[in-house]
Amino acid sequence: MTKKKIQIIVCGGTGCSDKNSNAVAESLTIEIEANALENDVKVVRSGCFGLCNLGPVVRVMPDDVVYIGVKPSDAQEIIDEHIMKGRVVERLLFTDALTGKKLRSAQEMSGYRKQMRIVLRNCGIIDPENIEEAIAHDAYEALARVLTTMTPDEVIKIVKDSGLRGRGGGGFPTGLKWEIARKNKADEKYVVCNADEGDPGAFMDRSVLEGDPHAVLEAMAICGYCIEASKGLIYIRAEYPLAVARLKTAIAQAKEYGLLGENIMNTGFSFDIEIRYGAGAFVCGEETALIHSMEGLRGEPTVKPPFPAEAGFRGKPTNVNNVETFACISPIILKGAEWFSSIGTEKSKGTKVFALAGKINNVGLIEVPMGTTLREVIFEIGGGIRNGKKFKAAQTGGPSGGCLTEKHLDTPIDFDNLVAAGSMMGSGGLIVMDEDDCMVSVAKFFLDFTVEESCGKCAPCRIGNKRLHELLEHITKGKGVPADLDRLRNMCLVIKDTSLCGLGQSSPNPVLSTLENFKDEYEAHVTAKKCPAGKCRDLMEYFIIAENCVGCTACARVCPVNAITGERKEPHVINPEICIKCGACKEKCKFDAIIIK
Amino acid sequence: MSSIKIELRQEDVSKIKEICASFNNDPQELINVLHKCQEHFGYLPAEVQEVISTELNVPVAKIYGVVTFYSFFTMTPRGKHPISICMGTACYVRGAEKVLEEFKKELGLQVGQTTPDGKFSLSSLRCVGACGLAPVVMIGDKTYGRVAPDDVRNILKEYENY
Amino acid sequence: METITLTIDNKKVDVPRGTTILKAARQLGIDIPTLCYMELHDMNIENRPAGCRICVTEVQGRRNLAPACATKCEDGMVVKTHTTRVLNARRTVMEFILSDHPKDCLICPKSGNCELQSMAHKLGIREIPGAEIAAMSTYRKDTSPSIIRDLDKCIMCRRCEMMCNDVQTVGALSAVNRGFMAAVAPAFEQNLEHSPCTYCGQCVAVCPTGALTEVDHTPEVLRVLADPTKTVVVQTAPAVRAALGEEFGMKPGTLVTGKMVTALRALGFDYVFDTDFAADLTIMEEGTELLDRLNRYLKGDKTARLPILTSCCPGWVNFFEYYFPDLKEVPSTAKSPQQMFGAIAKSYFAEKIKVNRKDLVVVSIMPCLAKKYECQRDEFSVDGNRDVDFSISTRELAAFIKQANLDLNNLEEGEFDAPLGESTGAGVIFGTTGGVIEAAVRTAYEIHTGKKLDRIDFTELRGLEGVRQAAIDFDGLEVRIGIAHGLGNARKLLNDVREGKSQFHAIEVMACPGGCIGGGGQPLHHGNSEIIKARAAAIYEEDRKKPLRKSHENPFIIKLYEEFLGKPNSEKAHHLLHTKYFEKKKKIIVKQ
Amino acid sequence: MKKINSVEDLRKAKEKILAGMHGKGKGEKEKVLVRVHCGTSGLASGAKEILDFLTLELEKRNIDATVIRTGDMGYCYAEPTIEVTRPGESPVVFGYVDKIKADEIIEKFIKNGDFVDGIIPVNYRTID
Repeated sequence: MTKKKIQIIVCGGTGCSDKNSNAVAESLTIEIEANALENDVKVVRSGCFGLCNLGPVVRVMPDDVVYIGVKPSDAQEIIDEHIMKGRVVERLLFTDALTGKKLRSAQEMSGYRKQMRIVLRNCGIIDPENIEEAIAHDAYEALARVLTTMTPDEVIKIVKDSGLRGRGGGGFPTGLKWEIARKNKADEKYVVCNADEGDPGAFMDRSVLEGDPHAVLEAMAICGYCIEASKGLIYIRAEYPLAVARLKTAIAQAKEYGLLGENIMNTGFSFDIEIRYGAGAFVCGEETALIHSMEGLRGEPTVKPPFPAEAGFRGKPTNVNNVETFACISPIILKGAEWFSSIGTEKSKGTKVFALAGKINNVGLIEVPMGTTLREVIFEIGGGIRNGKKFKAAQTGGPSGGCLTEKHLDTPIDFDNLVAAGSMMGSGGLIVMDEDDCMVSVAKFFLDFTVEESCGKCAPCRIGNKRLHELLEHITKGKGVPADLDRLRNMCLVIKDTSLCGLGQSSPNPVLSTLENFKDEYEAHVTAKKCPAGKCRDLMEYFIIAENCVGCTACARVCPVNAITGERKEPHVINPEICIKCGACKEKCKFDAIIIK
Repeated sequence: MSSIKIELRQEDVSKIKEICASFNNDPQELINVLHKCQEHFGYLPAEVQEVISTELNVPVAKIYGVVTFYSFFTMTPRGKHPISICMGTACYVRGAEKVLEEFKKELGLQVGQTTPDGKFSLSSLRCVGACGLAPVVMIGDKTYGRVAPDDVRNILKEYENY
Repeated sequence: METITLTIDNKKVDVPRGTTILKAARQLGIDIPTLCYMELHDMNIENRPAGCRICVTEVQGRRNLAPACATKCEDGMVVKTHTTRVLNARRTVMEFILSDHPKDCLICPKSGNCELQSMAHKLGIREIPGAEIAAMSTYRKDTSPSIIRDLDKCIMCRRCEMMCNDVQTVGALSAVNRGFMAAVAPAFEQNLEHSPCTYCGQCVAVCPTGALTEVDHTPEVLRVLADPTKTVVVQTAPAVRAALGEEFGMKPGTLVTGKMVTALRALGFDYVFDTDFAADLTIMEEGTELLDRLNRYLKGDKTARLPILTSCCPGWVNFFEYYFPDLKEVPSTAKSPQQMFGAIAKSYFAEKIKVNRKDLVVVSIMPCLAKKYECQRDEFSVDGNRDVDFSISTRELAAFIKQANLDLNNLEEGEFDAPLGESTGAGVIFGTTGGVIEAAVRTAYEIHTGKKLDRIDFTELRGLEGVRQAAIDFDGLEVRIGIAHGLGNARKLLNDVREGKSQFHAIEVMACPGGCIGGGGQPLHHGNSEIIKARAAAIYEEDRKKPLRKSHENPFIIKLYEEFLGKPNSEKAHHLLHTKYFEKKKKIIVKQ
Repeated sequence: MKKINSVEDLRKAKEKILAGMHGKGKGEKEKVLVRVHCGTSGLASGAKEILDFLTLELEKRNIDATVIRTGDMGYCYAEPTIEVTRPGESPVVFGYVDKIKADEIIEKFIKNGDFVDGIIPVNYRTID
């Protein structure tokens, strides 16, 4: 191999690009050429460093020196000083606000990275279909330690002390849950892993199962040891074929290696895991519904108590946790409760995986410590809003959650703050919306989901959500009246207050939260009959600006209902009575003469 | 109460019995049995449910209740190339609705229908978890990402000769 | 059991741990409204899906309202049952339910007897906001020989599903679909006729709305009554007289035998007869069959199938034809009293009054909906002319009487006509669980032993326990008897028979909980099991008052054998009074 | 690998695996390690083609490398992504990898250590 060249990596992430990192790269190239260094020094564009607020970011390799806030005018100094003379440009280094210390390398700055991978620790690192790689990355070490050196109560104490709360939505303390299941005596108990990830837009559980299945298997065995269960069940969506295949492989390998099955590692503890399939019912994310589904029944929830920890699968004490929760267990055992509880906020410990989606640049999975702000998530890790549009809202918690707005951008995200803001953690879907999204339509979209996913058992959820959806439809069609908003709110409150399970108790959240945060948008729909975002077709009016229209007749020819009239070379007119608002004319017009009012 | 005759081929009956037996004819395994049967037959016609009912000793009404509860199960045969449009939130905000409309228009189908020649069927589903590629369309096992309405015709063309 | 104390509406109450808020409140006299909830206390029947959410209450410290029917009391709990929050929630939920319910109360068969209607009234619903844009969940209406399903009126209380599956184990109905379109229906939303439905009518008996009702045959009956060419005969089943009065505001358990007879005569029936007569006849045939099988068995005849199973209940017959076709040789071949009556009426009696059977119309008044189906069975007609032309339920008769401007309360006591109106106490007790077998024992004992019974009341065979058993000493021969009411209980005994484990010589089965007094055609009990107990008491009271209490002592029965049938189980008796059973289970046909 | 019958077995197995992983066995030259992120998002974007391409091409071009299939890292927006670890160096993740890009990565980065556009910098902390 040839001798290493110097390479200057310029962040080309959206955040830095917005801050003109392109110009920085160009200036650097010019300087390199000016100094005839093109054979030894190269400029490379990279993706986002996750340091968007410090951008543009430039990293010089192999020295591993990171410069922040680099302007095109700094290029000369970087080349002259650093590249030619080997002297680091101190003024462009990152300064730790607390200590005043200048940090040089990406390594030193790693503590400032917004993301922290605990759950996703092995995703993308190990071959999920090769247990040896998992073992090399500490899999089953925690199980070994638990089985040989700890009592169940000691393990439960660690989990309790770690402050871990269920990642499936409710945020119930995991250690406490295990303790209750442990205390209920029975001849048989079950450990269930809820992998029926149903929130549209959330896919962290699938990623963990696809990337690091042993993390879940090991944690289930640990849980089994604690609650004295010898059987584990993973309830997984049938729509996740890859995750299913990898889980099956992982289970088979773990059995082959004696890390699951009879008498694990000769400790006398036996634990076996089976897979059960979901079949497309969101409500089965609810524990009791999930258990009924595993029993071959319709996935209808039942009243709690009794909780699954008392009478669950086959009437036996059952502990249900979701994938992400289980994935936290082994690191907690290995690194201790104190370590885990040092991460996060007072009442929400550890990290949370979010699935960023919607109008955001860096769509994908991120894992951040609890307490990270929405601003950090969206504008730094997420790289900001697509196409430079304005941030409007972020929906968390999926169809059960609510939306966070501009005013929540600096709120640290944790279980309690989200609830206080009228939303919820849910499973961690985070959908970003921009100025083009109509919040009434967004609420309607979520209701559409709930209506389809309601199991139909209890009246408020079965009928109430349908009525909510109808009323929102009515409003988006411009047929609403101001009094409808009060009715909407009352229906929401009653549905929340009276529904049988979590689905109905939270399904009105998207409506309530948009009603709260975007009241004026609702009012515009019911009073002025306008959709401020220009999304509601029935509230739009296509209009030709006479000054821009050259009379090319293209619009008139494309109109499917002949709503456009006009002489050739004369401005055309749209008859709003006939127009069906299909938008074909607007697409066809080359002169930007057609607008939506 | 009249007796009903159910017609199935011997090999189909044997297959269903075999599937049920592989789950020890345990009624609690009903959903797994239904999955396997749907995998084999492509859908779950009444006849298949009747045989399962006998094997697992579960009233057929209850089986039908389960089949109609879960959106993954279907009683209508799907097309040779089942088209599923993801209607998850991420896909929705990135325009999945328009893509669905385009498929409906191109195929002349409503959601849940199959073309008369049995080639395509159209369904919508909730989040395949490929949100980074939104809007996402699945045809059979193949995933299409970042689909725009204009791509629909070309996508369908790929299946012209299959 | 541990007692806990809680406060409901500022009143303290002590209850055993495990009690629900609903029951604790009732203990205090606070009646929290319920809709989907239903309990038949003495029969271990409870429907508690907590689905309607009408019974919600406010529990201090809880985020959401709690359904009183399904929330267990806790020590120190503070409950409020009628705060503004609760009342608003109840009203709004009721508005939701009504928004998806047809508003054709005026012509609904349940009008006036509808729990949903009463609840709407109780909660003071005056309008349904948003009704103009509210979509309704609509379904195809299904009319079977006995039952009409109008699922547009289904409110998903799940009572029918619970009765059909948990109590009856028939499995004809299940919750189907999801969300807004969820309803309770047979497989593939087919007609009931194509399901394992036995027409026991227990789904109808518990349906709070007009979603499940009986097929009304009163118009046909009215038509034949108006036809001068027809002679119309009516027979009334024993359980009817113990319940009909309820429809006219009388106390449950009031016997209205005489008034009923008067009413029927006033309605224009030419002869008012009693199914009890046919019940006595049934005992002669079935009792003889029992003794025959028993004697053959004792003599070592391996072909003698024991236990013998009673066969008077048509829901039960449908049940074993579907689920136990392999045992179809086990039940008694004796027809049910309704059909025995029809067969005798259209032969013996028709000859007697010299009326062509085509011009003789037999109507039965039954506590039962399966009887409607039974009289339509092919084997119970001659050249297309049914032995029993129409069967109407107790409820239909009540409506019919009201339509005729008759007030049952003010009618004279009438007497049944002879000869098919005379009966013994044994015929009367057919109306309650254990009655058929007790009647059979009274006769079989005396025939077998040739001795007179010292005591006629076999109280060991009575009661409301689901499965009962007793051993009766037939003068040295111990006859072991099993009794089941409710098809789920019957299934348990049948499984034993199938496996050859049954220890019984004779088993009585009634499809409906409580027997015929709890039949699917009876006035609605609305979840009050005291009503069913009162009806049973009335039946035994009628038995006690009868001068003759053993079927074989019925002089008209004796005469019938002398004049017409010869002796029990004679060839003629077999031809007219016995039947056979068919396999109803779906067959899987292999396509060639 | 035989059954792990005790905790000692597990730890021994781990050491053995670590020692032998990706050509780090005794006497062997260290190999280039290429991880192709093959979760659903990756596969839907064509990761399988990249996995096959890299496996085949690295062999063809006589480069001593191990190509393994892993789950996704979460960079959905940039799928398919791969991670390349040159012996003794830190891993580098590349996004938007198609065959042309993969070819460039082999020629420039794997062979010579020259970065190419499309690097996704490590933007997270790990737990060890």
